[in-house]
Amino acid sequence: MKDNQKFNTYQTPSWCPGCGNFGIWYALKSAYTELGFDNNDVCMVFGIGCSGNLSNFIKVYGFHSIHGRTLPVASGIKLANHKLNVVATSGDGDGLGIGLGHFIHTCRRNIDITYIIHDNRVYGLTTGQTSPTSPQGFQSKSTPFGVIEQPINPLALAIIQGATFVARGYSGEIDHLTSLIIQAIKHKGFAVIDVLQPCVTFNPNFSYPFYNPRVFKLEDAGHNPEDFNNALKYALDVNNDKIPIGIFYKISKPTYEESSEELRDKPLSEYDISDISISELIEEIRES
Amino acid sequence: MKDNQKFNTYQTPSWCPGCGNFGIWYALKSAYTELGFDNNDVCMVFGIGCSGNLSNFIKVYGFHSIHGRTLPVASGIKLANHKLNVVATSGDGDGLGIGLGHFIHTCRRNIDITYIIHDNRVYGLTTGQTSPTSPQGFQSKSTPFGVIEQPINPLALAIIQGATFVARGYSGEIDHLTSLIIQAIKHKGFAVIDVLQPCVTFNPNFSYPFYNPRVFKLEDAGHNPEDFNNALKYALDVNNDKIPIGIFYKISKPTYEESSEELRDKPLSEYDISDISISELIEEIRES
Amino acid sequence: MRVNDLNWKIGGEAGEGIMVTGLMFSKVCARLGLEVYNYPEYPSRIRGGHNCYQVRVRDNKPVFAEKGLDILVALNKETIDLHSNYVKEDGVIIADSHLKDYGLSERIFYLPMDDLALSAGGKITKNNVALGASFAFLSVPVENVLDTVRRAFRDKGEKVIGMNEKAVSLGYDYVKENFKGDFKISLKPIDDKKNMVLTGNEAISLGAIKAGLKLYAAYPMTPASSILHFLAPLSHRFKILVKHAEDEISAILTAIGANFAGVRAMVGTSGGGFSLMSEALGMSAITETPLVIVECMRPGPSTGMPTWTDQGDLRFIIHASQGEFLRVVLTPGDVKEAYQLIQLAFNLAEKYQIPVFLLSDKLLSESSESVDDLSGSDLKIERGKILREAQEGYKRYDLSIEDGISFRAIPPAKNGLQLANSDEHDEYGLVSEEAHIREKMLEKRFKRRGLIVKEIPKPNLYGDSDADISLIGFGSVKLSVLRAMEILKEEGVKTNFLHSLCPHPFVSDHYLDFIKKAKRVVVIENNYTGQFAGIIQENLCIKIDNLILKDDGRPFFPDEIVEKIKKYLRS
Amino acid sequence: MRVNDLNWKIGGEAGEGIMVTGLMFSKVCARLGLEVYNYPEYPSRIRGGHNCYQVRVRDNKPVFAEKGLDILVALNKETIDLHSNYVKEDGVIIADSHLKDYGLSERIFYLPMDDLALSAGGKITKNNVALGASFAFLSVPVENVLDTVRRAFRDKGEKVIGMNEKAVSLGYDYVKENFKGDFKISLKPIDDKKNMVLTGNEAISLGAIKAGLKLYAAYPMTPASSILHFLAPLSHRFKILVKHAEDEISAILTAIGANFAGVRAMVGTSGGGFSLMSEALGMSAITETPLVIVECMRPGPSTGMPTWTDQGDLRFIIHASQGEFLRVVLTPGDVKEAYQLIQLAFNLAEKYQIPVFLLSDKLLSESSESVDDLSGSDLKIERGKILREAQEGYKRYDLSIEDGISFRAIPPAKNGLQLANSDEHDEYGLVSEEAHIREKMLEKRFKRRGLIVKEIPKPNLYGDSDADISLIGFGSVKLSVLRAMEILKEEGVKTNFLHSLCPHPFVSDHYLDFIKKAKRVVVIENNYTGQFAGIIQENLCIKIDNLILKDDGRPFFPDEIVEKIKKYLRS
Ligand SMILES: Cc1ncc(C[n+]2csc(CCOP(=O)(O)OP(=O)(O)O)c2C)c(N)n1
Ligand SMILES: Cc1ncc(C[n+]2csc(CCOP(=O)(O)OP(=O)(O)O)c2C)c(N)n1
Ligand code: SF4
Ligand code: SF4
Ligand SMILES: [Mg+2]
Ligand SMILES: [Mg+2]
Repeated sequence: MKDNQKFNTYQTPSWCPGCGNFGIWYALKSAYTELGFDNNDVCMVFGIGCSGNLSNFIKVYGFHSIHGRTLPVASGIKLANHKLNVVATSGDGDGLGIGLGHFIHTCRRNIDITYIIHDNRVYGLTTGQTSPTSPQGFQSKSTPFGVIEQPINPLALAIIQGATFVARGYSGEIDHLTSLIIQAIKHKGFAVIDVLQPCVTFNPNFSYPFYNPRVFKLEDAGHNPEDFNNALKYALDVNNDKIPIGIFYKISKPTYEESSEELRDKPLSEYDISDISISELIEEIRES
Repeated sequence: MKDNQKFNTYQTPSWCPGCGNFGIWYALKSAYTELGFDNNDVCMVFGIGCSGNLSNFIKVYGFHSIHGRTLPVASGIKLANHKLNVVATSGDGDGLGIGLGHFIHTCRRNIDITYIIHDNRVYGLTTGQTSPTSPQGFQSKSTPFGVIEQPINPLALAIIQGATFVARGYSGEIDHLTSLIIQAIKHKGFAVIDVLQPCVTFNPNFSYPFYNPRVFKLEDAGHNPEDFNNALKYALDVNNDKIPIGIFYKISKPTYEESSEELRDKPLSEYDISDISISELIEEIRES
Repeated sequence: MRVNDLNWKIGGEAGEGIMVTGLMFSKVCARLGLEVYNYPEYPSRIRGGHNCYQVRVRDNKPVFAEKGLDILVALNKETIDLHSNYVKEDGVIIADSHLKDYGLSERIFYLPMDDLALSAGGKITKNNVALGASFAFLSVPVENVLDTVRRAFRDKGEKVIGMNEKAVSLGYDYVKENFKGDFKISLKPIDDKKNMVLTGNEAISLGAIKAGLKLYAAYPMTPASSILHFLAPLSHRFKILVKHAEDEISAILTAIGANFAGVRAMVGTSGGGFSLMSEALGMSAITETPLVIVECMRPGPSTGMPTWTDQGDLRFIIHASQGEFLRVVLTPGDVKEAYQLIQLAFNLAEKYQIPVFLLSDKLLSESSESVDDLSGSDLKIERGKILREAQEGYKRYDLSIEDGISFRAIPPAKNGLQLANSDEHDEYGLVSEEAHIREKMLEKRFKRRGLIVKEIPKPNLYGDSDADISLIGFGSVKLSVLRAMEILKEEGVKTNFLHSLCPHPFVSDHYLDFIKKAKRVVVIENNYTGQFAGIIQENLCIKIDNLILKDDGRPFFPDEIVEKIKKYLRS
Repeated sequence: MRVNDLNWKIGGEAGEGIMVTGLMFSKVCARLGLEVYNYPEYPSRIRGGHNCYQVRVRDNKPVFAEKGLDILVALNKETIDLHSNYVKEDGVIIADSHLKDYGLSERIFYLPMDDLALSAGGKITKNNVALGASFAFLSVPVENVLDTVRRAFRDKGEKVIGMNEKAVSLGYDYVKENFKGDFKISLKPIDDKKNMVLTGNEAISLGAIKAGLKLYAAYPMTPASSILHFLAPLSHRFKILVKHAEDEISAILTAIGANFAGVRAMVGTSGGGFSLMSEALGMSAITETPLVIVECMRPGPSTGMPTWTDQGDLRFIIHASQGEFLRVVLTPGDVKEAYQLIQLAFNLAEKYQIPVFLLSDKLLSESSESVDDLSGSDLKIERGKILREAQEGYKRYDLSIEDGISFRAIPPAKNGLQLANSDEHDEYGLVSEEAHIREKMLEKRFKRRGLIVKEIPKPNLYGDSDADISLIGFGSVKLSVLRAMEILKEEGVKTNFLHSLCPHPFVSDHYLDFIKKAKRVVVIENNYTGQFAGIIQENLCIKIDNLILKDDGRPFFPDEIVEKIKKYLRS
């Protein structure tokens, strides 16, 4: 873990002791280290929430966007310079509540971005309201009588709407998570990792004692990530006491960038724009 | 169809001749008639688009909302007075593009609203851009080189995220559509009908000649709408030349209103608010 | 010996329960019949940052947080670093004993908080040790403190109550035994008075319940979230549907739908959330559907400083959404005004079928004040032209009605059919693009301005008629200004203050006289550009030469205002 | 005989190809070297409503749609009902023969459009019959018309071209043979001139391409959609990623991300879409990421009147988003200005690292004008402080830089690490809530105002120095006002006009002198409340007593302005 230091900023993480965000932080730094990244080799985009506070603790190119909007910003960065490694992260409220539309539309695009959901099943930074992944009946500041809604199923949504790498990680299993992040970054296409991230302060029931005995690794269960039906089955099987982590689904499909002729030659950001000629176009218009 | 007249306004529909919206318009009026509705027995909410122009042609309580936002308005109306029959309609861009987040979050709530998607797989009113249900490769004003994205699958999304009545209709089969609408209105819970609606002007490839030979009725195929897996299988099977219409999925679950204790006694709109006392609450605060 | 004149502050790390302790401190004082003002500061994270909570106690209003401290309770070193400068000559710092190592100033009284807490039953009671200790300095009987602690932990079971009581007593006794100096401030009860303590957001919530709120839709956002937290547990009791929506767009549209269906519905948010609501705002206007929006400002742009205060959204609120339409912006200056103006907001929204804003900010929304009684501020419910039954021939947007306000029939009223249409429309609500209809509908919607301006609250005038300096401000600057004026008066400086409760629509008559008579006008605002001054200039065409502005996330402290005013007088 | 002075209009049902025919008419004229202005009107639906297209032709600019018509081509009865009143004494109505049954006025020339079209090869060529007929009245050689028709159908194959040519000829010949009167207007070519015809949106798109646009993100919305339609097919050719995003929120954030990554990116929308963008606007400001926003106004509030024109969003644009920050609003008055100002927008956005608006409206965006040459309007690309490589010790938000504008290092520049943070932040971009940092960052962001105001375009002054009436306006009112001034001058009324190209930031010096010298100031705006007048009042504290306002979705016609001005002179 020594080398990881270079990815630290001068600020110390302000998360609560025991917060699952620490695990994600470690795993990200380890993944970057193992990938041999320099600080400028990756550009991260963050949302607003406890998850987004990560932006201050990890030394890479960063964009701390507004609440719910990491993916559009990340897409803009990727499209402007598709040579960049772009890693986006969101909270569950951020990415699956207010930002749900962007999530699904980004899946449809299969743009080459790694997307990490800090899924603590609660709104942390705003001090404990329900989130779209909170279980039914969850009592919170905004739902003192319990949540009525069925939770969002991010993995199932991603699988059916076109993401080409869909995984679940757990911040209590840092090495496993690190490996998922590495694979996701290496994957060409939209790679989603929903990370079970304990919020010890506002959602203590879904903390380490809950997850530790329940998680198991899909790779150990012999799951073939190219099997769409089985991937979806695992994703939909939410009432089981066993919680799979690992890669649910992974296939190879052309990315948005690959399908965009205008990006073929080189990234847009590498074009010299100092002297663009439109006179031919003007003449065509004049003659039309 | 004579009785349906009472649901006409003084305005004549301005849709293009042959537009699939006519079929939806007829079916809605027939459904209301068959249900024995008076004009004030239903409250409809519309989005912005060719679909939304329906608001001017159907004489019921109406709310012509902004683009993409029919469901929140419909939910507000239903929660304020859950005795009202609330029917919401959207275009595919409206409801599945800009409004996608609301759609899925409304599914999660299972609120007792009937939701009709006028799915012409194109942006009609803005004169022919791609929509989230346009097929890959679709050439439109905004995608002259073809759509890259995988289309949105509204039925699969609805099924996995909690809608309790999920159907597909076709505006070329008005009687069948009428029957679906009737069943959807009778259903207690969130009822989604995705209607294949030809846009003869901007999407002529997906018009009657395309659909007529392809559609078949699920009820004829012996599908049991309570079978989640089979429903999902039908919904996901998009590359097939046979297009199922009918009820994909239908189950019984408590609605949002039923689960809301504050709505138990009577609709909120029926409370007299002229003299609400908070003095006891104040005293509790003083003593706290 | 000073009686009932205290400025107390507690500081520590986020997550250490600073807020709860501060609030308990103030409640003890309020129950003595004293006036308190509580000002909390905390960072936008759950742990690790610095929190502090200041309680100003006086005999009478105005009361507002001031800089000079009489007692500073320091749970950590940062508190001393940040705030000890402000401790007055005769003040005291109550610090945890482990801070001794730092060799700090002499005015420190070391309290073995951790040790005492442990003997009370757990480290977690540490704050209550400090609480007890504080009141020992102030000669308040320990029973008063215990009473409040008991109430605070009421629902936590006997064991927890016992622990915390013990902690209070231990802290109290420790001071009584070990403090050798004599402390110059004491708190004495005021006969027959027993105040409660309310934040602005609590007052807004209470006012809304009183006004018949039936649906509250919101997406959490500091500093508006506490309205959601306050209302949600009361939803069953008062039959209010409280909806944590998927985003602010959904929240406002749900509220509009509910208003359309005949209930009073409200949304609450801060600037970022309101940005997302701005499209729907115009829909409320063109469909003439009433709507109440609470906007609690914090410093922008963008995410900005989520837990700090600011008055930078005024112009945005006034001009938000495409096109042009009427709206009202109410800006309470204190808790009682908040309670009353939210009720007025509902009345105006329904009578004039327009969106009405209650514009607050972190300072007003999250600070708390002692309040004796609210009932005097209640308004009669006025629902305007609302119909549960309609006549044949009913037209929702009837153009023949003189004042422009046509009747709202509520579904499913027979004959009340209508289309609430975001498109420009005819008298039934059906779309129309004809020039003359457009003109008439626009006029219809603006016509009611004449009636509205008669009903919006006049600014309140405070202070001397022959003032050397005449201040103008809106909203939450009020209490600080009033306190500053008092200090200035003691120093022989005469000031007056016109406090606007409704900066928009701007009624020139409400300000003109004051400004014309003033020797020197100073506009005071908690923002960078002086937005309200701009509004005054726009409407009155009188140049405002003097501005007192602040935009670092902190409110004006009376001392700062005093200083600035004196500088003006010297210049 | 009047030469080169014509006002032609065609009307029919939506979906009948009115727009295409109108455009072809104007292209024939433009190719003669004449100046044209095309004003289309259509409802917000695909079929069934009334469409019309007006072409004003003159020798010289200014040229703008006027009310009195010389030729009205009526494809349906509604056209006659709506517009025949405006046909001049010596004008003519070319109507389809089937309208004979209605027994209309004498000035009608019945053209058997359907019959001739059928003999040309199909009913669909009907409009070209009318086109040919129109030019027969105007003594334009048929070859000129055929040339334009050929170009228009170039990609449709020989058969279609042949049909349409035939239709033109049949219409042309029919008039030559059957029109017995003598028509008093003719169009004569101007030597060596050949104009093209461009809409405002085309000019904006062309200017953006010229300025190095690399990413355009948008969600379709009238009247901005045609920018998307224009750019999308050019995306491969000019290496521009054109993204039809899932909504406007995504569009603006994608553009901000792209700007951050070092390309020039732009969004285009109308007021409703901009409402949704308002939250992200502030993020562009606080992160100091350049951004160009094209906002094409239409009448609000809300969905309003989607296909009509309005200037009601000015204040909204200026104040949108929570908190306070700099932005620039550019308001071109015609096609050439649009082409130039969009280029300026990119330069300003990058040099000052701020959001810059190009504010248009349906009138400017969708009307078209003859343009000779654009190249004279090109601006040099200025990208400001942009770094592809950075030194060690680089700080993105370096506070030590005098003018407040620190260097933008573009990823993946080594040493250029930074956090673009929507939270208030320190010099590296990391979050900070400290008062003094907040103050300095706010100041940093506002400091550049001084430089910006030196660079924003001065308003243009038109007309007489000793005017009786001095007009002020912004944006698209320009051409109508200029034409009105010409008419007034002919009638001996002296006027002048200060046309603002940048109403915000408002530079007092640009207006003060003009207003002070004016005998009588009149502000003219296409909105209800006179927003620009309010801005003038706010900044100059000079009361604007006279306003010419219009807000029915239609632009000002010169004749209306003339009338209003004359009324002022009489009063
Ligand atoms: C538009 C908008 N609405 C609301 C907020 C307030 N807000 C900040 S963080 C947050 C939710 C945090 O929950 P989540 O996304 O799950 O992240 P966590 O804190 O749990 O990591 C909210 C609602 C905001 N910043 N912007
Ligand atoms: C916020 C916003 N953005 C854009 C528009 C413009 N707009 C009107 S209708 C429409 C799309 C219509 O497509 P769809 O929803 O599929 O409906 P259809 O016309 O096909 O029935 C758009 C983008 C708008 N009214 N509001
Ligand atoms: S509140 Fe929850 S998510 Fe936020 S830092 Fe604390 S433990 Fe982590
Ligand atoms: S454009 Fe398409 S959807 Fe719209 S009215 Fe015409 S056929 Fe129907
Ligand atoms: Mg969360
Ligand atoms: Mg559509």
